[in-house]
Amino acid sequence: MQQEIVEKIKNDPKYQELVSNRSRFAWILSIIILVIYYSFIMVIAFAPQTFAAKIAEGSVITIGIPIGILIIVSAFVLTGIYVWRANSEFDSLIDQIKEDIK
Amino acid sequence: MFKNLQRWHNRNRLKQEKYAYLFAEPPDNEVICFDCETTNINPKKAELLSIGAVKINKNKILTSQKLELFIKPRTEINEVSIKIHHLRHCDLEQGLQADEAILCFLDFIGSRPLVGYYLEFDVAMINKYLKPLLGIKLPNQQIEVSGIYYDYKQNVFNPVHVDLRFDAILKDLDLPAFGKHDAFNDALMTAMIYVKLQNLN
Amino acid sequence: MNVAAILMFLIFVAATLGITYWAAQRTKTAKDFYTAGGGITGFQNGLAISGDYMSAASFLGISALVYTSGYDGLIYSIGFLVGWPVILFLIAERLRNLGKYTFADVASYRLSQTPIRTLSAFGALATVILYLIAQLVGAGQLIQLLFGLPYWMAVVIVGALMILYVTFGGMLATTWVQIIKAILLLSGATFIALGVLYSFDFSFEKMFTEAIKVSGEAIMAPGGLVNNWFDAISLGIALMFGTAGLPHILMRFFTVADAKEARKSVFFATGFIGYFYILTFIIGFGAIVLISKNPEYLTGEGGLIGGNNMAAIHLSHAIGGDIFLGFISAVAFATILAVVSGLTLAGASAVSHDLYANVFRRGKVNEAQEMKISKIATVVLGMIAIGLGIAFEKQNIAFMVGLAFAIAASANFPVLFLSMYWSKLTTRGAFIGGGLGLLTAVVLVVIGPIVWVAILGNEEAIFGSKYPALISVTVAFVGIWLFSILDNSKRAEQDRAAFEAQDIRCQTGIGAEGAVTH
Amino acid sequence: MSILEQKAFISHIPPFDKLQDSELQTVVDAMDIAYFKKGEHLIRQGTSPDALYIIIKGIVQETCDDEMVSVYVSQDSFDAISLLDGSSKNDFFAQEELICYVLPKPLFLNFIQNNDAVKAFYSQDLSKRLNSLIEQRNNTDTLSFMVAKIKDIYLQPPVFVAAESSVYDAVQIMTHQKSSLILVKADQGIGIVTDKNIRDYVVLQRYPIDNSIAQIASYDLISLKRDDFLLHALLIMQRNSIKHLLIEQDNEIIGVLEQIDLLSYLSNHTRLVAVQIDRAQNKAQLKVASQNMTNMIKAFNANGIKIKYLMQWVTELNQQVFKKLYAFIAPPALLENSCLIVMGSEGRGEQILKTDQDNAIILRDGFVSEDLEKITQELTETLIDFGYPACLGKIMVNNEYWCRSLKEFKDKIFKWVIEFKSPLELAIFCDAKAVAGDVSLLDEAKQYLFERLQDNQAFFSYFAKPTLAFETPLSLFATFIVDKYNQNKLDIKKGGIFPIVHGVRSLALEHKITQMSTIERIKHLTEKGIFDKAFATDLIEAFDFMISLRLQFELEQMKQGEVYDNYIQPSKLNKLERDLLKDSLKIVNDFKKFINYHFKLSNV
Repeated sequence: MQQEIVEKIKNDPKYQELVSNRSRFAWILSIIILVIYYSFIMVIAFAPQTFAAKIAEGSVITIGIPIGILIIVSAFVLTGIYVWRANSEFDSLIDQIKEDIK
Repeated sequence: MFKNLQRWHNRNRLKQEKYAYLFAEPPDNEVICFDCETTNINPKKAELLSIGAVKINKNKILTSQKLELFIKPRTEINEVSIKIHHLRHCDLEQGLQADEAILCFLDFIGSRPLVGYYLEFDVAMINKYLKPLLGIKLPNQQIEVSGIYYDYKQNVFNPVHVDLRFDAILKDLDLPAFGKHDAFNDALMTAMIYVKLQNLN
Repeated sequence: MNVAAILMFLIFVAATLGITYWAAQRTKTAKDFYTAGGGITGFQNGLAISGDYMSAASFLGISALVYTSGYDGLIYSIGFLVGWPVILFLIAERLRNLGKYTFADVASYRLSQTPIRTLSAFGALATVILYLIAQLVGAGQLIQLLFGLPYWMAVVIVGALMILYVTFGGMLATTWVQIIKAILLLSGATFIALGVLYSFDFSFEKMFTEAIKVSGEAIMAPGGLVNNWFDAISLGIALMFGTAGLPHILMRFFTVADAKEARKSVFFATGFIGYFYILTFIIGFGAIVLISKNPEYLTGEGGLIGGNNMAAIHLSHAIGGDIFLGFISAVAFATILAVVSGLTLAGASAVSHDLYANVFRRGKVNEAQEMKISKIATVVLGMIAIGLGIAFEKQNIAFMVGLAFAIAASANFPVLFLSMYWSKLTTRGAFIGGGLGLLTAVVLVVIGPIVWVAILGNEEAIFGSKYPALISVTVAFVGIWLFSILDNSKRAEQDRAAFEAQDIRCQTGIGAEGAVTH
Repeated sequence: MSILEQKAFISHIPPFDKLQDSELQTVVDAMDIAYFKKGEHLIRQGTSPDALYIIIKGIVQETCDDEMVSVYVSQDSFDAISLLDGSSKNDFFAQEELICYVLPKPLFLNFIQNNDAVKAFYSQDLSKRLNSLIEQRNNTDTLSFMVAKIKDIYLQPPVFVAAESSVYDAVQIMTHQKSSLILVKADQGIGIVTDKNIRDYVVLQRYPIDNSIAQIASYDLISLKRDDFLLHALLIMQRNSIKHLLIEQDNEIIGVLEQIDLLSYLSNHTRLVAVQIDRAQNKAQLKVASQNMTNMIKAFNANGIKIKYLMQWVTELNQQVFKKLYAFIAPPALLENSCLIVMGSEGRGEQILKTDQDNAIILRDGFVSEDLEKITQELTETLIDFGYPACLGKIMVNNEYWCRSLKEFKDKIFKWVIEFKSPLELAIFCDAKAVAGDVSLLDEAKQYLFERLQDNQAFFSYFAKPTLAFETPLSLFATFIVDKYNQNKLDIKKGGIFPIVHGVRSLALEHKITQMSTIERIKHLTEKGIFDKAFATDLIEAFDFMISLRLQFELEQMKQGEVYDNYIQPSKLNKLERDLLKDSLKIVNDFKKFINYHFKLSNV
């Protein structure tokens, strides 16, 4: 498509709103997951014995196991949060931008 | 020159004068296509089992005037060859004596040129019986289809490999191949190859 | 030879293939002419994505890792999974808006075609081959175990089947195939896991206690497999960023027409995959207790018959007998076929489209020729995979998938990521940096313990770690950065100038045309 | 082919299948094998054949005065009729190299005499032939028009004058030659001066008769060859709204074809729909004309006219009907401010027998017509009355959704292209053609479509995906897959025609090709290097063949009073047709593979 449309979108305040909101949101979520994951990795790298602690007196289950499962669940939950917000808020913004340049 | 001499020599050795027609001028436009089934592929040791021949007039293969002869073998046929030509002993019980068959064959071909695939072998087979019988070899002109096919396919300026196998020729010329290998069938397919090549050249 | 199991195996393979064929060919009424793609919901597509992702290597390999190393298997599971959200947040949306299927298509949107396609083709090939080897090893051992054939023969048979399947059934690699495969695999794995838990009265405590009795305390904590900080970080990087660089996964984001459904499908896929990995963890521990002491499954020397990769398969027999063994083998086998078909197609298209058509022939080629090359490439790829599959017999297949991820993370991910996020990226920077990343990763794998020692038979590895990603990904990023900012060519100006338009299109789905591709 | 096999071969061929074994043996013993070169005649018109031929391999064509009557392939025998009659009415020659059995005439006649079964076989065949002859005769008047060439009709002799001749001199020559027109050799090419030019310039504008004739001539004439079909000439005249065509032979002008001559030639033919449409003064007359088209199509098809021309012709006529009807119904203001478009097969120009109407109206932005609803309703209903069935999907002008302003159309296009909505609608719209009103409205809409298209792979994949929606009805072993519950029929549209139409449409959209007809699109795609030439030719031929096959069955169904659908029955085809259909379906398969690869359809 032509340059004029590019300009038009670029100068659309809704576009700027979309870009900043969505980017911020996506990065925040990404950083959360990165932090969670790399904390996990760092523990394994530098203090693996941390995960060997038992979850309770007398139990054989180590703390590492529920933590691992929790990370899996957190990935699922974060994905859900993103999808929910993108499908409602961001999509309607995009629709408005499209409406303007039809 | 040399050929004529040979022919003359051959003629002189003919024992029975009634077969002089073999040396006559052949009728126009007619050739004979023929094939033999034998007990093995060494002409010195092989025995004739069957002869199939068909007349060709220009572009017409005269299947209505065909020759199909079965010969009672003098010795045991080995198993391997039975598997090839499907002629068992019992199939040939009613067959002719070899000499009778050769004479029938001569009657059929007359002085017409002979056409065949790997004709040298078939002619050698016939001669093997003919020589003691009449003292001569087949005097007919011989036309080798694989030779015509080779000339047709070969290009002087750009030599190529020519597949001369029977089935390959049939396939290349887009002729219908019919399964069973018997003498008449092979003669008929050879005839088709010949006719087609005549028209291509 | 286990006749009942073989019979079940054959029946299930035939049924699975039959069902997938039927699903792919469902005759539609005239009304459905145009709804072919749109009929798939986010849930279904989520299943399809997970079907693509849950390869036999994950199923057999991770349960085997847990079987041998206990907790460390979970590191793999988590690593494979956490790549997903990051792809969704940062990459998938933009890819979709650009409307480009492959890494090469995206990167050459504003960068120059020829170098980018060359780079991406080699990256894709290296990844695809390693991934293929992993699948072939798994399938080979499966067939070896089931039919009692020599290993090499089993690999050749599977490889030949794979080539046939891709060449003649290429059209069947559709969403429905993946959906059905995912359902079968998930239900099969669920059944095994339930069986395991049943035998411990649904008590994890009891299961772990039994496992410790067999293998010792160490399996409950990290350290068995990844025992130094370098390996841990390196593996973590490879697993997380590799997903985004895999050639055959990205495309699934396009399977549904609607962007909303597409996002939902990633959500569901994350759920399914996470669930599946938890199952493999249980299966691995179950195998420790139930089969590692059972002479029925052991060779004379005390190892598992067919190798450790077969832990889950043996377990299925221990739980459900011959019939269930046949079922699980069949599902694993069908999974392998479906995954390799997707992979081989991606690899073949890297050769035919990126290398041959765009680089070698500079676009002066028609698609009929391209298709021919693609067919040849399929066969060649298959044969390479067969050869290497025989060489890699003893390796854990999840580990090999990890290596494929390492290469994808080094060669493809940095260029893909920066092409969308960094306006100053230039063709030269991407080519040299990405090339260095790929080269580093491949070289480190070759001189590492696996290839250099285990396969080539040298005494000691030149590079001590099995996990190259930390070095190679760093090399790639630094290389791309350095050569991009040093790049003052005319092309570099063009590359940078095109960023804005590309960005707008990435954000909204509308915007400037890319470089003319055809 | 041993004797046994010869016997097996002919024992399945009627009427030999009715023979006893001993009789069969007699036949086999009497047969020879003959070889014929390509083009060689087996039987000539008027001669008496001396044998019955049974084809082993090869194709024989039967022609009558250079027109094809029939084709014989392996296992067919011919020509019993001439053997019985004593002389042949037609020529038989080898269309490709031929090997056949030759059964001598006396033997054959002997069998006919002595075997009742054989006798019955041929007498039945005879009566069938007789019937078809009578049928043929009934069609002749239309037929003769269909095959008439320009050389068959009266041409005005070309009378040339120099450019500098005066009007006076020129008119004198015209009068002298008793000609109503004269050709002028001027610098800008050949011009024509007719009575009308003289009336307009000399009488009405008082152009001096001593001035040069070149000034008042009309230029930019279209010329055709002497061997072109009249049909073609008529099409050209209609399309360009001209009344004269130059006719040339060997690059020399040999005459002028006047519309009036052409029309008077045509008006002798009772079913000349074109003329009828042209002259229709009201809806009733138009209806008659439109309904007559079907009869004409039958005649066309019976005569083996190329399907390509037939489609062109039908399209042209249909559009004339639409145009005329719109003019009858719509008030002038609406006519001026709207564009009536036809879409789908009608728009592509690939409709032969009437199928569902797919049409729409684009209104100029801001234009409001009060009676719009009433008018569109009338239009739709009249078309249904004319025999254009209603569209089940309601893609018709009386549906508000398809009768809206240009702006709203653009919105719709935006949704189709950017948001991947309703690919079916986009597909239909791709083939839109303006038939009446202001054409520029459609042009603008289409331009908008092309502007909004992006190089978005996902979009094109979605759009192209339906190409693979249906299985090609050809099994792995090259047999037809038929519907066992529906008289062993197969749906040729789903199985063959639709994939080609839609695949080609998708490629055309991707490459922004404006042509609408599938064949034209294929040609343009080939020029762009998307297909190679050989494949394009195959594709066109397969398409052509399947369309004509469908037509053949539709006509048959119509004759039986059934509703025509897209089903054909392979068992009713002769061997040649079956082979051609197989080949066509193989090409469809190749094409699907191509589309699958091109649009990466395995990924979506």
